[in-house]
Amino acid sequence: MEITITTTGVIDQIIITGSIDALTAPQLINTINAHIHDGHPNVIADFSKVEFMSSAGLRAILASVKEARANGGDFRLAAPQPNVEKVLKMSGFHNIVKVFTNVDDALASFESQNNG
Amino acid sequence: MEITITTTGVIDQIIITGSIDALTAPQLINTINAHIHDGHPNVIADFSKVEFMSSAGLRAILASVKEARANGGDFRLAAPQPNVEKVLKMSGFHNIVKVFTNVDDALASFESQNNG
Amino acid sequence: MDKKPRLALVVGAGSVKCAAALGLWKVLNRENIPIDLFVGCSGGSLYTATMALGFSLDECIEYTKTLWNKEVTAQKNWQALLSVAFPKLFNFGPSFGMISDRRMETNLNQVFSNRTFAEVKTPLTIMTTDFYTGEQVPLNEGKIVDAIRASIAIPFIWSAHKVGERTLIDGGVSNPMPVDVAIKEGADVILAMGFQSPLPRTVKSVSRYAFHINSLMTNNLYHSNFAFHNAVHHSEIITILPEFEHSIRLFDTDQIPYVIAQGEKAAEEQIPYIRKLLNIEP
Amino acid sequence: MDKKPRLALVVGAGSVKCAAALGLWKVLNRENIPIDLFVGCSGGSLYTATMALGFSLDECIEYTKTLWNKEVTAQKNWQALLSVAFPKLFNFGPSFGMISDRRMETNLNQVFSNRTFAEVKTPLTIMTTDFYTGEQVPLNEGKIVDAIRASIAIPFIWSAHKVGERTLIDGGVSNPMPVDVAIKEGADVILAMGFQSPLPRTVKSVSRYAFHINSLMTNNLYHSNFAFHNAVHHSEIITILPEFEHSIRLFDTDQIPYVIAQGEKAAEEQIPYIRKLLNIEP
Repeated sequence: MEITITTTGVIDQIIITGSIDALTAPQLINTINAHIHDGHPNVIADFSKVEFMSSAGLRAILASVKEARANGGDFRLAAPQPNVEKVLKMSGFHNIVKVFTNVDDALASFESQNNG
Repeated sequence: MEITITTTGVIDQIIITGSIDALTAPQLINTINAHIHDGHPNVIADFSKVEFMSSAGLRAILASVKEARANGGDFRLAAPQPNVEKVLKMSGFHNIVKVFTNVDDALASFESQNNG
Repeated sequence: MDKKPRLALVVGAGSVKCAAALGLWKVLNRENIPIDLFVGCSGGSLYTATMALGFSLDECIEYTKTLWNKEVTAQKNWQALLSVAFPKLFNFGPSFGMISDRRMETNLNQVFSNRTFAEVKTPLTIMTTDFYTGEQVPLNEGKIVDAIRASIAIPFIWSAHKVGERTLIDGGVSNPMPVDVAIKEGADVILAMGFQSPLPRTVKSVSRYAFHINSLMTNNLYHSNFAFHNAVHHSEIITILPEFEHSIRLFDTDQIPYVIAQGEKAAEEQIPYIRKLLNIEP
Repeated sequence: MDKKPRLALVVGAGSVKCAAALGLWKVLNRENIPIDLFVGCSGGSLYTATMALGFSLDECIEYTKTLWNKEVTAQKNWQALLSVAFPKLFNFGPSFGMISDRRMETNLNQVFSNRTFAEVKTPLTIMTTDFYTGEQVPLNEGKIVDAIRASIAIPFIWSAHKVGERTLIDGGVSNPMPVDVAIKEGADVILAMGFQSPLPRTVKSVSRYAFHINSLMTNNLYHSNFAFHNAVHHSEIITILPEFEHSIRLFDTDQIPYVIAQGEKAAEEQIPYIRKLLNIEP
């Protein structure tokens, strides 16, 4: 798994590449939480390059979602592949996290909120 | 909320007094997790003096349960009062955590496991 | 937390018992605690809708008498009942429901007329269920009456309701106390009022057996969803669970004043902790 | 983690589809991956019981033919059917079930005779539900046949079963894929095989309507419980979800060889990741 963080203004984009599972989850939590604590609680995770997501991977994402919200921001997902989308649905993630079909829609959701 | 930790051999007892809620949860997580990381993954939490337990309190306990198990041990509850017992049942805690009516039974559960 | 905590009120399924939300509303008004977001399901959709539209407490109580009274449940749906015996002749389908919805729809229109979700004073989401897939379908746009009519379409009792392309039923079939909507929408402190289905002591006919199994599953889904919501929220969920000395059933509309009083009582108990969380001086 | 990870296998409700567990079992045997703990629910209880007792793969497949075949479902329960029409005369009660359980019980006794949970080679828990309260009742002591008989007591189909003081039914009513038992018992890596109820495209009679609503709720409970288990576990849950090209219904016992093959296929896909987690060299 690789993590690339792009900071552009208020909303940051995190591109995750590879598998999010029990073996990579600790690295994901540490990297993202450090970034959120660094004063960046509004995050979009670009999932287009995530190939596999396990139960431990879901929990790692959930930990980041909670951290972002506890710091007054939100953590939103964009562009999951069909197999990952299926896992997100089965585990109830769609009901508690905002998931968008692409990064632009995720960006727009933050912007309309700030203007509203 | 007050936390007293008694280390007696392999199993440690944690006595919690007062309310476990959003205001006291961070202290609880920090204290218990530090203790688990210190090489004490087998813990019994004596709940007889817990007066109130909120949703944030439950999540603090859950964090300790996960930490204990991830470190090869277990976190078990003993002697919850009826109002706390009701909260534990409603939130599915009884199905994932071992809860005993008194501390002796909780101790015995660890001992039979070590002998077995 | 840097920002002021966002407060949500979720009122779950529970038919007549949902009127307890008005008791809670009374206490919140008195304490001057404003709600940032409403979520309602089934019976709870009626009360959250009137609150979100900014009606006063007295208006809300008054409208309850219009919306939910003996007349609503008085007229049987004869076509549906006949369709049980002669499914082909009387067109058995998702429109099945033993009670006629005509009076219910008249009453809903009287209170909400053509108001849409765009007209609410405070954001509102109403939970419904897709009749074919069972998935939860939260509604927050279009006509409010449509969302409520779908959300209260209790299986066997009222027919499914079509909204756009989807055939919708009771939100309680998928999500009896939709705390997750408040979580997803960014609420911090969530007040959740929910109810269990009453269980009989004996089960003496096949229709009671069917209702019993249904109640067991609704209660289990309620608990299971709550367990999930509780585990994944980042802040506090405060459950307000009114207690009733006797069981309040689907059509006990004459019990509403008692139900409201019990809601008020249950809310009072939580006020000190809510104040603390919101940093409100007593 | 210091200790070797403890591996659990959970096989959820799904009647005939649960035979897919034997396909998974075949793959685990071939890969020499031992299970530390079995949990079964409803149809899944049959297969986890034979595995936990240490029967060989061939014996398990052979016993399946004895346990679950056309004969099991051939005989209607006339007293129950009459009790629908004449509840008082024919004693309507928790013993209601449309299919006679005589053959089923004979077959269960043939395979398990008087074996108790104390005789298993690997710990086993079987999930059931209290008929009156709807609470989950996990069983891990007493006679194995009693636990299985209760766990497969699908509402409407088979009568409830009394074990000690409790009247028990299908574990699927409270906990269709009981991953939580494995969590509570200290499993680290959990293999979970579960199934959804098939949903019809049309609902053309009141009995189909009742079954449809029941299936929606079972599926929603399955998802909701899974979401909770997933959020609270400390290690990994690996779901093994066999796919079937056509829908496999309650009494499609002739489909069992195909079902086993699909279970094998679904298990193969997860083997590389399971090896990695357990530190097993390929």
